[in-house]
Amino acid sequence: MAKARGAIVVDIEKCKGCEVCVVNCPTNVIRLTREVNGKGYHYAYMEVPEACIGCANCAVVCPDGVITVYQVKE
Amino acid sequence: MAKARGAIVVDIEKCKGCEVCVVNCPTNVIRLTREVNGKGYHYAYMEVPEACIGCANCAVVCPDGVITVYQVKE
Amino acid sequence: MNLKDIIKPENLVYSKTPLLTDNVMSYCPGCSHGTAHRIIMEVIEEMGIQSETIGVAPVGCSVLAYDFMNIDMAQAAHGRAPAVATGIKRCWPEKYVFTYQGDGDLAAIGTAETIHACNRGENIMIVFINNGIYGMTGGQMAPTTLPGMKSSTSPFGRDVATMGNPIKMTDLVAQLPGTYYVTRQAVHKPVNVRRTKKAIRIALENQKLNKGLSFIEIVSSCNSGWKMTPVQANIWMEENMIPFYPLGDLKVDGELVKK
Amino acid sequence: MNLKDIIKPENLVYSKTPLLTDNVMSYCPGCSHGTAHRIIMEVIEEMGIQSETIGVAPVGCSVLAYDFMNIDMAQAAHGRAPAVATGIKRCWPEKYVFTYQGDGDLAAIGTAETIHACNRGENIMIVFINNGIYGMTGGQMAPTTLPGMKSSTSPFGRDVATMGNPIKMTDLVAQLPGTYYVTRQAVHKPVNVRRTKKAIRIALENQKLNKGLSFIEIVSSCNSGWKMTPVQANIWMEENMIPFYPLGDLKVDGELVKK
Amino acid sequence: MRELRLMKGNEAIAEAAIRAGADAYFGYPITPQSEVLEYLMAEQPMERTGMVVLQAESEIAAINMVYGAAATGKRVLTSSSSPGISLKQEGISYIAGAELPCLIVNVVRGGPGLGTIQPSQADYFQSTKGGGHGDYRLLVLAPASVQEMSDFVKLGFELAFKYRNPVLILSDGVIGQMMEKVELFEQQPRVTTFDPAWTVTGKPKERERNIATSLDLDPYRQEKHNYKLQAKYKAMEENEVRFEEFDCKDAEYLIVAYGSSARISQKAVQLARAKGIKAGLFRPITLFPFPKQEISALASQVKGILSVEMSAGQMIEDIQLAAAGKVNVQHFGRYGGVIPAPDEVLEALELLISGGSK
Amino acid sequence: MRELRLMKGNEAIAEAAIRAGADAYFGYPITPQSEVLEYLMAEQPMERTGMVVLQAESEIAAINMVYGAAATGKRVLTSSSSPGISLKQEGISYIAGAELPCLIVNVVRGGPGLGTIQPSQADYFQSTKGGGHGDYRLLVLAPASVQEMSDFVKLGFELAFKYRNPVLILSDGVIGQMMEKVELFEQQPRVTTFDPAWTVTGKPKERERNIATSLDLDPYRQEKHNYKLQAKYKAMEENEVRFEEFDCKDAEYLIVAYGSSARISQKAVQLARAKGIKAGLFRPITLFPFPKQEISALASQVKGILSVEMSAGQMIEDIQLAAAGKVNVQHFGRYGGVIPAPDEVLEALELLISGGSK
Amino acid sequence: MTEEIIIAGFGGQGVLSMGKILAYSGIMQDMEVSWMPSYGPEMRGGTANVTVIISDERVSSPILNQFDSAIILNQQSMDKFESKVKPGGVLLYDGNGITRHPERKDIKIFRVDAAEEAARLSTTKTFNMIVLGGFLKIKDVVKMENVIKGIKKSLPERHHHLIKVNEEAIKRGMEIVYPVKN
Amino acid sequence: MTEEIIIAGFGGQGVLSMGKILAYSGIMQDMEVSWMPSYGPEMRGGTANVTVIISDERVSSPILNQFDSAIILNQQSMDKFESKVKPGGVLLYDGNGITRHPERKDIKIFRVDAAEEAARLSTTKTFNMIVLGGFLKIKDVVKMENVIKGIKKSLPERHHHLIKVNEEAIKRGMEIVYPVKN
Ligand SMILES: Cc1ncc(C[n+]2csc(CCOP(=O)(O)OP(=O)(O)O)c2C)c(N)n1
Ligand SMILES: Cc1ncc(C[n+]2csc(CCOP(=O)(O)OP(=O)(O)O)c2C)c(N)n1
Ligand code: SF4
Ligand code: SF4
Ligand code: SF4
Ligand code: SF4
Ligand code: SF4
Ligand code: SF4
Ligand SMILES: [Mg+2]
Ligand SMILES: [Mg+2]
Repeated sequence: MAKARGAIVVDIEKCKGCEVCVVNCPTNVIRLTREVNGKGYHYAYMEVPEACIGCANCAVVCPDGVITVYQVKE
Repeated sequence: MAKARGAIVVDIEKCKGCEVCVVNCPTNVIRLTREVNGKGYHYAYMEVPEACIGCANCAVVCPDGVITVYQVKE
Repeated sequence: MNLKDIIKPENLVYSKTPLLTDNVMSYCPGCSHGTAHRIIMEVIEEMGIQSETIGVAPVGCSVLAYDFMNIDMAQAAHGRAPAVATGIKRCWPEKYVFTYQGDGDLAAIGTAETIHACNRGENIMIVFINNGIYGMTGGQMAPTTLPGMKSSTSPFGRDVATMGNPIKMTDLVAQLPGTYYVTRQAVHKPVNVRRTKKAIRIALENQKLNKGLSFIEIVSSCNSGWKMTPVQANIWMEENMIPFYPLGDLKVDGELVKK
Repeated sequence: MNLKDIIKPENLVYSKTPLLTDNVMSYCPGCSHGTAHRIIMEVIEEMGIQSETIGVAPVGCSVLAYDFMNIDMAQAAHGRAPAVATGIKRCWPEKYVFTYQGDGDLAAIGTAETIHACNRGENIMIVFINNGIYGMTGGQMAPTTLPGMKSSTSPFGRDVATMGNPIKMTDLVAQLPGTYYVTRQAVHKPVNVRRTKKAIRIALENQKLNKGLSFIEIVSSCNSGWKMTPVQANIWMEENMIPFYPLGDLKVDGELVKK
Repeated sequence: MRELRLMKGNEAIAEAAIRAGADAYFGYPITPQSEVLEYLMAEQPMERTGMVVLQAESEIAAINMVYGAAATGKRVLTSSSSPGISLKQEGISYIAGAELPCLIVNVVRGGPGLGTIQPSQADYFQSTKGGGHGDYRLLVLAPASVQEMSDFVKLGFELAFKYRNPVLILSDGVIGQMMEKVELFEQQPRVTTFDPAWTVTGKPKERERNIATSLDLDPYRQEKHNYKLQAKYKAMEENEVRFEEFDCKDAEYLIVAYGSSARISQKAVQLARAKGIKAGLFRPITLFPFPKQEISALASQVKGILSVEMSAGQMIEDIQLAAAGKVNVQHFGRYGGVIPAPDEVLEALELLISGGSK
Repeated sequence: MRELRLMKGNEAIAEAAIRAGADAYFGYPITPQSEVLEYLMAEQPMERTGMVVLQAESEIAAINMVYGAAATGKRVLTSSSSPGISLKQEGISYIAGAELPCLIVNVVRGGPGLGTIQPSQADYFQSTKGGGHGDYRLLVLAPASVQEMSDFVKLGFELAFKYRNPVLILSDGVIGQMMEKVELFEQQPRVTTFDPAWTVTGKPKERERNIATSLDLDPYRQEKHNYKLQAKYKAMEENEVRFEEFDCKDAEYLIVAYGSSARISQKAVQLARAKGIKAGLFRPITLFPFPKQEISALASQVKGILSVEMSAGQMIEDIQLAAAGKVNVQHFGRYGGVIPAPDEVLEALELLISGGSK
Repeated sequence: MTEEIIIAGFGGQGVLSMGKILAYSGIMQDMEVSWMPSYGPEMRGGTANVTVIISDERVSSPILNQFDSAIILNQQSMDKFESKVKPGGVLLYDGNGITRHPERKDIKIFRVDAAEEAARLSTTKTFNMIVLGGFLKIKDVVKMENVIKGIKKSLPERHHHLIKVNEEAIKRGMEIVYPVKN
Repeated sequence: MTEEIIIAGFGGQGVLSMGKILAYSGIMQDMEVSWMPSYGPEMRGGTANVTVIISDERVSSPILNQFDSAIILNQQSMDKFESKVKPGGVLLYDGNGITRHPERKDIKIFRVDAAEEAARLSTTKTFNMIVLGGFLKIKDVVKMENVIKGIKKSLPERHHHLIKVNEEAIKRGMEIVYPVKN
C-alpha cells in the first residue's frame, strides 16, 4: 500500500476551536493555538505536520467545514 | 342446566328501530313493528315471546339502552 | 308461563344504568356510540365511582356525551381531550379521568396530544371510537378510513397514494413506554360488548392502582357516514374493518402481547 | 516533502462544498448542526440537484440554515416543517424536498405533522437532529431528553414519572407504511459522518424514484445546552445517547430491519 | 358564454378555485364549510386542471401546507370556519410576515369556543385587526352573495399576488350554505411562471437563493421589514377600498352592514322606504381596507348610523372611527348563531331614529 | 415582613404564581419568557405548595391542560410569547366561552411570524379585541414593572375567579427580561373549596352533574349565553378600569402608553417638563376594560394626544374611540423589536405640538 | 313578482331538494332565486326547512320571518310556521301526521295528502314532487316546462331516467291538492 | 441622585452579573434600581450589554440611549457606546483588545486593565469584579459594604466562599484604575 502524505489548511478566522478535529485525527497532527483569532477562539493548526496522511477525517468531522485537505501518494 | 324463560320490555318511544337487537337475539324473538313511534321509527317488540330465554343479548347490544330484560329459571 | 309472571322486579336481569340520563341519545339509530356510552357508565356504576369520575369528550358525534353520561364532564376542543384530561388528572390525581374520542379527533388533529399523553403515561383511560369516518361533520374521510373506502371527501374511495394510509394509532401507542394496557375491541355483538366492558373495568382498575395509561380502541360503525343500514354497517365492519384493525389485547400489564 | 509541495490544487482531496455559503455558521463551536448541514449540501452537490432542491427548516438553532445552505429554502413555523414540505412537494412533485428539524420541533410540537407526513408517505426526506434538548431557547428539556438528564427545565434531571419518557420517534415512524427508509446515524466521528452522508444519498435517490418518505435521525450533541465542552459532549453522547438511541437502519426499502 | 348554475356559496368557492387556476387547496372538515373540500374531491381537479387537493390532518397542517405552496409562487387556498381559523392564526401571521400570497376562506359560525354551527359575523376583529401576533393585515373581502363567493376567489388571488399578502374571504354560514344563481367565469390557466425575485422553486445558477421567511433577529432590520409591510397596507388603503351603496344619495339614516347582514339590511331599507323613512345601506366589501373616507363623508350627511352585524358589535368600532364623533352610531345585532330578520333591523332603525337605544 | 428581591419580570411571574397559591402551570418554552417555566422547575413548587408544573408538548396542549384544570376550579396559569399565544387562540376562545377562570401571560416579542425575539407591543389587538373567534373578551392587565408582574398574578387570579373569565397579563420582552426590586407578597393558601355550581370535580349524589362546555347548538340558547358574556364584560367596564396618571392635572399634551412604553414615556414627560412643555402621561393598566371615560375627559382638556406603542399603532384606535374626534391623536412607535428611547418620544411629542406628523 | 316560500318538514322528506328544484326552475325562467336551508349537525334526522325566494329582481334578504307561502310537512313545522305566513298568503300542508290543523282565517289554506298518495302509488320517493305539484297548482310561480328543466339540472345525469316519474308525480299533486275551508 | 450606567462587552465576560451585583448593591443601599439586558438567542457568544440604573426615585425608563457612565469591555461596544455618554459623563474601559481608543473630549475617560490583571493573578473569573472596583473608585454610587451585601445576595449560597476573592478583586480594581488624558 502506497504511503500517503497529507496537509491541511485551516480557515483560521472561521475556526471555532472546538477541538473535534483534534481528537479525530488518527495520527495526532492537530492542536489548538495558544493565541486567539478575531472571534476570540484558539484555532486548529498542524502541530505535527509530517504525521498527516491526508485522510480528511478532521475535515469530515469539522462542524464548521473550515479544513481543506491535500494529499500526495508517495 | 335449568331452562330459562325470559321477557324483554322495550321503551317504545326511545327505540330507534335499528334492528341491532333483532339480529343479535339467539332465539329470533324480536321483530320491528309495522307502525312507527312518535319519532317515526318502527320499534322492536317480541314477535316470539315464548322463545325468549332472557339472555339479555339484545339489551347488551342495544345502542340506545332501551331494553329491559327479565328472566325466570324454570 | 305468562309474560306478566316474568316481567316482575325480582326477575330483572338487565336494565339501563341510572348513570345514563333519560335524554334520548342524539345518535343515529344503531350507532356504536350509544353502546359504548352505556358500558362505560355501567362500569362506573359497578365500581361506585360516579362522584370520583370526570369524563372528557371532545368534538365529534359524541360531543354531547355530557347530555347522556350522568357524570361531571368537560367538553374539549377538537383533538385536545388528552391534554384537557392531563390538566384535570394532574390536579386531581385521586380522581378517575377518561377521554372519549373519535378517530378524526384522536388520530388526525389530536395526534400530538394523543401520543404525548400516552408517552408521558398519564394515569387516565382513553376510549377511542374508531368508526373510520368523521361522523359529526357529515362523513368525511378519517385517518382510519380503509383503503378504497368511500366518504364525502373520498367519493371515489380512499386512494392511499394521494390520501395516505389508514393509521393504526393503537398499534403506535402500544409501542410507547407510558401505556400500560392497550386493547382493541368492538361493540357490535353481545360477546364483544361484554369484552369491551371488561376492558373498561380493567382500565379503571389500573387507574386506581396508578399504573399509567389505558387505551381502548372500539372498532365501530357509522351507518350514516357509511350510508348503510345499521345492520349492514355492522356486517361491513366485521368483514372489512376488523380484518384491518384486528381485535384483541395489544399490551397487558405494561407488556406487549406477543403475536 | 515540503508542505508547499503538498498544498497544491492538484492534490486537493477535501474542501468545503460551494453549496455551503461563506457565512460563518451561527452555531456554537463543535455543534453537530454544522456537520449535518455540510454533508447534506455535499450530497446535493454530488447529485447535481441544487436547482431542483428545496429545503425547509423550522425554528430551532438551525432556523438560520438558509444563511448557510446555498439552496432555496422556506423557514417554517415551529413543528410544521413536514406540512410546509408537503405543501411544496405536492405542488412540485419533481423537485427534491427535505426538512431539517430538531427534536423539540419534530417530536414535541410537531408530532402530528411528523406522524402524518410519514403516514401519508410524502415523497420527501426528513432529517431529524436529535440532540436531546431545546438548543435554541436555552437548553430546556426536549421530548428526547434522557431519563435523569439535566436541562434548564429539568434542573434536577428528567423525572420520567412526572415528565414522561423520552420518545423514540424514529422507531414510531418506522412502523408506518408510508416510510420507505428509516435510519438512525450520528456525525461525531468520521465513520459516522460518512455513513450519515451515505444515508442522505440513499434518501435523495429514493425520492428521485418516488419511493415515499425517508427519515434520517442524527443523534447529535448540544454542548452548550448540555454544559460541556464539544469533545466532552461527543463522549457523553456516545456513552449515554447512543445506547438509548442505537445507530443503524430501522427500515430499508420499505421493509423493517429485523433485529 | 354565460354559464349559469344554482350553487351553494361553499360550492361556488370550490368551483371558482378550480376555474381561477388554483394550484392547490389544503383543508380540514368543519361545518358549515365542509362542502368546499367535498366539492373539490368530487370534481377531481387533478384531472380537470392538475390542481392538488389534500385533506390535511388538521387546520394547522393545512395552513402550513399553504405556506409551503405559497412560498413557491403557486396559487393556493384553504378554507375553514371559526375555531379552525383560530388555529391558523400563527400560520397566518407567518404568511403575512413572509409576504406570501394566498387565499383563506372563513365561513364564520357562532362562538366563542365550540359555540354553534349556525352563521355569525363575530370574527370581524380577528379578521381585520389581526388575530395572530404582530403588526400585519389581511386584505379582507366580504361577499354578500354566492356570485361574489365565486368572483372574490378570482379577485382574491389577483390581490394576493398584487400585494404578496394573504387575502381573507370573510363569509358566514348563510352565504356558505345558501344557493343562488351564479354566473361562473371561464377557466383561467394555472400559473406557469414564477417570479425569480422571491419564489422558492430551486436555486438555478443564474440567481441568488430565495428564502421564504418571516424571521430577522436583528430588530432594526425587522423594523425595516415592518415599515415595508405598513407601506403595503397603506397602498391597499389607497387602492383597494371596495363598497356598495343602496339608496344612500338622499339617506337621512344609514345602515352599515357587510355580508349576509347587508342582504338582510337591504330588505330592511326597502321596508323602511316603504314606510317613508329615508334609509340607505352602505355595504363595505373590503373590511380591510375599510371604506373609512366614504363613511366619514356619509357621517356628515346623515342623522344617525346603525351598524348591523351578527355579533355583539365589532365593525361598529371602525364605523365610529370613521364617523369621528360626527354622528351617533348605534349597534344592532343578533348573535351566537341567530340571524336577524329584516323587520328586526327595521325596528332597530326606528329605535335609533326615535333617539332610543337598547 | 417585606421581602425584597432583585428579580426578572419572568421570575417574578413564576414566584408570584407559587405565592398566589396557584395549583398548576402548564407551558412550553419560548424566548423571551422561558424563565417562567425554568424558575418554576428550579423552585420545585410541588414540594413548596403542592403546585403542579408541567412542560407540555406544545402551546396548544398547554392551553388545553389549562382548560381542563380550570374546569375543575383550580387556579391555573400558562405563559408564552407571541407565536405561542397565537397558537392558543382557539383554546382561549373555548375558555372564555366556557367561562373558566385562568391566567395567561404573553411576554410579547416582535412579529409578525417568527419575527424577532426582541420586545414588542404589537399583540394589543389580539389581546383586547379577541384573537380567537367569537364575541369574547379577556380582562387584560398591562404591567409596567417587575413589581407589577408579581402583583398582577395575584390580582389576575382574583379577577379571573370574580368573573369566571380568562385574564391576560400583557407584558413584553422588556418587562420580562429586566430586573427590578420586587416586594413579594406572602404565600397564599391554595384553593380547597370548589364552587358546586360549576366546578367539574366529580358528581356527588347531592348535586346535578357539572359540565364545562362552550357548546350550545341551539342558536337561541347560544345567544342567551352570549348576552350573559356581554353583561359580564360590561360589568368589567364598570368596575375594573385601572390606570395611572403622571402630571396629567395641568397637562396640555398627553402621552398615552402602557407597559414598557409607559416607562419610557414617563422619562420623556420628565424631559419635556424640563423643557417647559406641559406634558402628562396616562397609563392604562387595564387594556380591556379600556379607560375610555378617563381619556375622553382628558381629551377635552388637552391640545393633543400622542399614543406611544411598540407597534405600528393599535391602542391608538381605542384612544381615538375615546377621544371621539375631540382632539388630534397621533401615533409614535418603534416596532419589530426596536425599543424607542425617551428622547425619541420627546421628539415625537414636539412634532405633535408643532402640528407636524410623520 | 317576488314569491317568498318556506318549505318545512322532517329530514328525509325531500324538503331541501324540493326547494332546489323550485329554485332551479326559477333560474330556467330567467328569474333571480335564493335557497337558504336551516342546517344542523348533519346526518341526524330532526327537522329540515328551506327558504326559497323567486323574484324578478335581485333578491335582498335570503332570510325572512314572513312568507308568501308555507309548505308544511309535519306538526313541528306547522307549530313553527303557521303564524309566519303573511296575511293573504298561502299555507299548503300534507295531512299525514298532523294532529293540529291550521287555524288561521286570514290566509288561504290548502292540503295535499302526498304521503298517502305516494304510499298508494308505492313510489315513496316521489312524495316531495307530489307536494310540489300541489303547490304549483296553487301558485304558478314557475311554468311546468321550466320545472322539468329545473329537475334535469338538479338531478345528476345518471338519475335522468327519473324525470318522467317526477313529472307524473307533480301532475298527480296538481290533481289531488284541495283548499281547506276554515 | 440617579446614575444611569451601560456595561457592554462580550458574552462570557461577566457583564450581566456585574450589572446584577451593582443593582443588588443599590437595593442594599435602599435605592431604586433597574437592570435591563440586551438579549439574543441564548448560548451564542456575541456581544452582551446591560443598562443599570440606580436612583433615589422610582426609575422611569429602563431603556436609555444616553448614559451617565459607560463601562466598555470590547471594541464593538466602544464603537457603539462611546457616543452615548452624556457630556460630562464617565467612560471606563479595559484596554485589552481595544484597537481604537476613546476620543471624546467632553467626557471623563478612565481605563482599567482588568483582563491583564486577572490573567496576572490567574483568577480570570474575577475579571468583572476588578472592573467593578475600577468603576466604584470613580463613582461611589454604592458603598462598599452594600456591594458586599449585593454580592452575597446575587451569589447562590454554595458560592459564598467566593465573596472574599471578589472583594479583593474589587479592591484591586480600585487600585489599578487610572484616568486617561486626551
Ligand atoms: C378545530 C376544529 N376543526 C374541525 C372541527 C369540526 N369537526 C367536528 S367533529 C369532527 C370530526 C369528527 O370525527 P370523529 O372524531 O371521528 O368523531 P365521530 O363523529 O366520527 O364520532 C370535526 C372535523 C371542529 N369542531 N373544530
Ligand atoms: C410556536 C413556537 N413555540 C415555541 C417557540 C420557541 N422555540 C424556538 S426553537 C424551539 C425548540 C428548539 O429545539 P429543537 O427543535 O430541539 O432544536 P435545536 O435548537 O435543539 O436544534 C422552541 C421551543 C417558537 N419559536 N414557536
Ligand atoms: S473541528 Fe473545525 S472548528 Fe473545530 S477546532 Fe477543528 S478546525 Fe476548528
Ligand atoms: S487529514 Fe487526517 S491525518 Fe491529516 S490532520 Fe486531518 S485527520 Fe489528521
Ligand atoms: S337495538 Fe334497541 S334501538 Fe335498536 S331496534 Fe332494538 S330496541 Fe330498538
Ligand atoms: S333476552 Fe335474549 S332471547 Fe330474549 S329477546 Fe333478548 S336476546 Fe332474545
Ligand atoms: S353520524 Fe355516524 S357516528 Fe355520528 S351518530 Fe350517526 S352513526 Fe353515529
Ligand atoms: S445551542 Fe446546542 S444545538 Fe444550538 S448551536 Fe449551540 S450547541 Fe448547537
Ligand atoms: Mg369517527
Ligand atoms: Mg434539539
